[in-house]
Amino acid sequence: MFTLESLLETFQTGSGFWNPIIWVVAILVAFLIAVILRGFGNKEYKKNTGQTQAFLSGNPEYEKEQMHIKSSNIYWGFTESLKWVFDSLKKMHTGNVSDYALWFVIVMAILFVVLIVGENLVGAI
Amino acid sequence: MDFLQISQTAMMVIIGTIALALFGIFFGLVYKGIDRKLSAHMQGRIGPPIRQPFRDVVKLFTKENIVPENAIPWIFNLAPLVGLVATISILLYLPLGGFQPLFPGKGDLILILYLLIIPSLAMVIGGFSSGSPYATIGAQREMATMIAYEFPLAIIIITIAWRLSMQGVTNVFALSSIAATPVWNIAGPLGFIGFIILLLVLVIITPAELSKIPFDSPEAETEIAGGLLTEYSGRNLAMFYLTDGVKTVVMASLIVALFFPYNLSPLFGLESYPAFAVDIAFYLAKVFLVILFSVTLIRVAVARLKIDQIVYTYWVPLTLLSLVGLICIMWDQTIMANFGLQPVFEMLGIV
Amino acid sequence: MNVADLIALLLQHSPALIVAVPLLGAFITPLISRLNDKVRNVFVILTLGLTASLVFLLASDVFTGNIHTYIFGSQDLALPVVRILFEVDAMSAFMAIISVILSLVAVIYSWSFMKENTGLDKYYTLILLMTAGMLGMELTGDLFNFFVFLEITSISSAALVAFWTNKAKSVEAGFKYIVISTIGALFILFSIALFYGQYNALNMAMIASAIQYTFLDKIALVLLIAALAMKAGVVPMHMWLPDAYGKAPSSVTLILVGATQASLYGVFRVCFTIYGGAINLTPISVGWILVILGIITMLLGVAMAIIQTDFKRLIAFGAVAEIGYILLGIGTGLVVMLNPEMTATGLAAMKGGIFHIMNDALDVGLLFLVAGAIYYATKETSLNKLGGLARNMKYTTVFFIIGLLAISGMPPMNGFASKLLIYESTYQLNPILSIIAILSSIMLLAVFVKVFHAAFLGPALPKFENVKEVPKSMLIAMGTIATIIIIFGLFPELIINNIVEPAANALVNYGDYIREVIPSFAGGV
Amino acid sequence: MIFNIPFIAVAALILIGLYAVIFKRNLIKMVIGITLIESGVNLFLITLGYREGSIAPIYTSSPGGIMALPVPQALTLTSIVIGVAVLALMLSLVIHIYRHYGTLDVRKIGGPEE
Repeated sequence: MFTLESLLETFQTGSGFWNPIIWVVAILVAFLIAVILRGFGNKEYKKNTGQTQAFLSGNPEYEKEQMHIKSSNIYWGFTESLKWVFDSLKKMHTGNVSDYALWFVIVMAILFVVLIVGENLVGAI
Repeated sequence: MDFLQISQTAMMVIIGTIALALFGIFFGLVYKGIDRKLSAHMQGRIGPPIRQPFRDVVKLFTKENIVPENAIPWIFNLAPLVGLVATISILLYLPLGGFQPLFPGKGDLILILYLLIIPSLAMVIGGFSSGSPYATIGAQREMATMIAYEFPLAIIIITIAWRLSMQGVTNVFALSSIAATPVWNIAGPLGFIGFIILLLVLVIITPAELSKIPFDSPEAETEIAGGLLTEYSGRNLAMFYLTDGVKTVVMASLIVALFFPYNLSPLFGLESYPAFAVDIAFYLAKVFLVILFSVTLIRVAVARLKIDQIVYTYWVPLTLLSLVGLICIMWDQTIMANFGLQPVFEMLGIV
Repeated sequence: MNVADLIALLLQHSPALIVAVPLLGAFITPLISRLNDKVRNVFVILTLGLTASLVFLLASDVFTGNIHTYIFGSQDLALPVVRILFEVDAMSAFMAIISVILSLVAVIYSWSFMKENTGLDKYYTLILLMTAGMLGMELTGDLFNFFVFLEITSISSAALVAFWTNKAKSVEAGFKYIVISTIGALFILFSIALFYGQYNALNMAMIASAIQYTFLDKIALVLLIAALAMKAGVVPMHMWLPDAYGKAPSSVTLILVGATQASLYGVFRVCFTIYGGAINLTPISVGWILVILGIITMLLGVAMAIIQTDFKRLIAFGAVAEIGYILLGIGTGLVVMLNPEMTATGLAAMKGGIFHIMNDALDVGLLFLVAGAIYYATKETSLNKLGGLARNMKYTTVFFIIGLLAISGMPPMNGFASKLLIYESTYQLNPILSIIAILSSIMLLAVFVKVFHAAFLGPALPKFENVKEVPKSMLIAMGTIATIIIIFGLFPELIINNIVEPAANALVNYGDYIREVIPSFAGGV
Repeated sequence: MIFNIPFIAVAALILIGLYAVIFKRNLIKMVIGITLIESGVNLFLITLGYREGSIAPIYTSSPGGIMALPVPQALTLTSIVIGVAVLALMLSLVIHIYRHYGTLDVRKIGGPEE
């Protein structure tokens, strides 16, 4: 079962393929190249000076809490341009267990219509 | 598969990766120089010499490599490396210079799609990990841009694969089979329009993939001071610089491989070394043309978009456009096969 | 008696033992708890370890193509219903492996995670009961028995969700969960009654061999799909899931993932096996229903995840989206099942879907464990209040990165392999399906990158200065899952060929499942 | 027609139960609704096993006549036992909810997250 060959096999999907081992080897080699290349660079900087302060266009740094952008502000551009989608989604999640049961009944009704009424319609056509 | 074969493959991977890395970095910087020179001329400036990007890299290597105190050092330093490494690994699967990919049966289009995410992801994580508000804003914008352009990009890739599978091609996600069956050869008139639309959309996606104007709001120097690169300097910044160069080559090669996989050598009936030389030259010219249209021209011609405008542009007009392309191609397959121009041509005796 | 005989004997009785061991262990736990807490923990881990080794023993045999049956009651198969039958095919074994791995990891994790709580004897009893229930659901070949195990799982998991009774939200989530589960289970019971009234049988294979697809069968199908899909958290009936996942202790959430997937297994068992004989009688394919539900689940789950600010609730919505992938893959397999031109596509989609069940459990599970670790270290789950923890918790950060890459399907993690299979097969049914699948996957990446930023990156916050790395048992639990993720990612072909493909074949070749009980059955080849 | 009455009762019980779960605001009433659904399903099971003029299936040597089907009765018993467990759990959770929120109004205890 666990021969060397089976470990190196290419993963076939029928329309494509992917060989993780070759990729990993290539990544390791490329990583080595990148590290060597990076090694040519200057690795020094002056610790604990003004250099290491966060850049705020010359303004003094805020408190640490304020320097950390809150997660609800992340992806503003994305949520802003699709605002109507997210607003209606939020409205859908009421947190009320009756609504959960109602959705169940609705889905049952839809499935009923699709599978039984729809089927008869298709049969009629 | 015995030990000899395995070691042969391993050697091929190692040497191939080294060669491709050098190739990608060199031409990435060359094209960057050409791009800068051309855009300067378009704006009526003289512009830097073409070897300027090389000098830039050397300059960055001599600068101090500052790790800000708010950053998490190991992630901050690792991110630029990961980006460069992932970008180089894409070159393994792309047909470059008119040749087959180095590993034709080992990776496909979806893999390339995913590997293309990694450099952007590395920039995002690098930006987040630098602990600066500017960088954070830039990073989250980059991520939003990424979600935005990935929608039309997925449509393009899946459409091409679907069309090929209808043609009875096997392994439709392999770039080698796409190169063997260029889309223009199998498309009817309606499909031709569809593929033109998809090409157009892909050309517009490229600047966003490379964070170029008008989709460079993650880096927007004028408003958020370089965005996710704010805190990067020295050799870390140089790594991102190189990544950008290699990624330009990768994106252009991808467009070439998807839409223009033709070679000149069969036309002239060349073989062996002259054929290689002609093909490589032709490939470099194609890459140059793609970069000219999708990077240089667009970035000179238009101004930067706001981040919500970017998301809107990609999710509404461009997605609809590429869906139109998809529908054209689907119709081409179903309708045109029966009632299209092909029967007309046959009647006229052209085919 | 030598070892080989012993193993053969164990193998023969393993379907019963797999359920009996945790069930008995559950009732012994309170007694052992009297002795010593450590002894109890060791006992629970050993019990589940024994169960796990039995599952692996059974699975290793089942994956070679044998279907195991185990009869409780009358051995005379001519008598109609006076027995309960366990029937284990590759799909059941595959699900059992997932459940047992999750439970085992969860109890290891609980050792430190739940240490400061009281009432732990009840906690471990309920966990063992829940494991027994899940395994029973997956191994049983009898519909009513399925219902009973479903209820055992629901009751124990609802009690576990509400385990932190001092928190209002936890109790509330537990109440919602039990209400929803009970309603679902009652409709399942109703449809079982419909089957019984028509075919005078409770055994899945017997029903499947006799099914006529009458009007009542259609109603039963609607009820079963709706109820089991609700228990699996399919949109738009998913809303209990973020509540329950988000408010339960993390170790419980990990097993809840398994319980959800056991319900999902129920959906597939119903669609493929019970209605397998009737599949050519339906003009509107049930497969398309699953595919469309999958697409909606994927999109809505990921869209909701993007705007969440609570760590565990966000992961829960991610888990909802992942369920969409499973439904998409397996639904595609069901749609094209009768189309001889697309057999390869269907099988690839099925393999992708089934592999994704395992990957979903591991990836989501790992992320929940990380969320639990963060809660343990900081007593905080709101993403708006976290930050800079990568300095204090290096290992946890690495595990989170692995989970992030895996859930968003980045190479070379396991999620990539299964998603690749799904993308590269569903596009033949309709290109839009793969496009949406790719898009959701990118959005999942964005969602978890946001979490990464919010919790781990950024400046060192003064309030978290003294936060330390979590204890070893939690790291071991997370490390185990992370290792499995990486191994699955690096050797996908090996896993697919040896584990996933038999399971996919078991679903597709439903005739074999029926023939194991009714040898004269002719269909399903 | 007369034999359909149990089935009509089943439908009525289930629908009333669903109505209570969906539209009633009081948690206790919702729990009652769930037990109503359960009774409906149990009644359905029992009805399936009934034969006109039959006797209870408890004799080893039957006094004569046909027996009702024993299996549905076994199923119903199991279902009732499970139902009791669920009911107990639900009610205990309701007690906890009342302790935390001071109300049993489903709209006041729920509410979207954050």
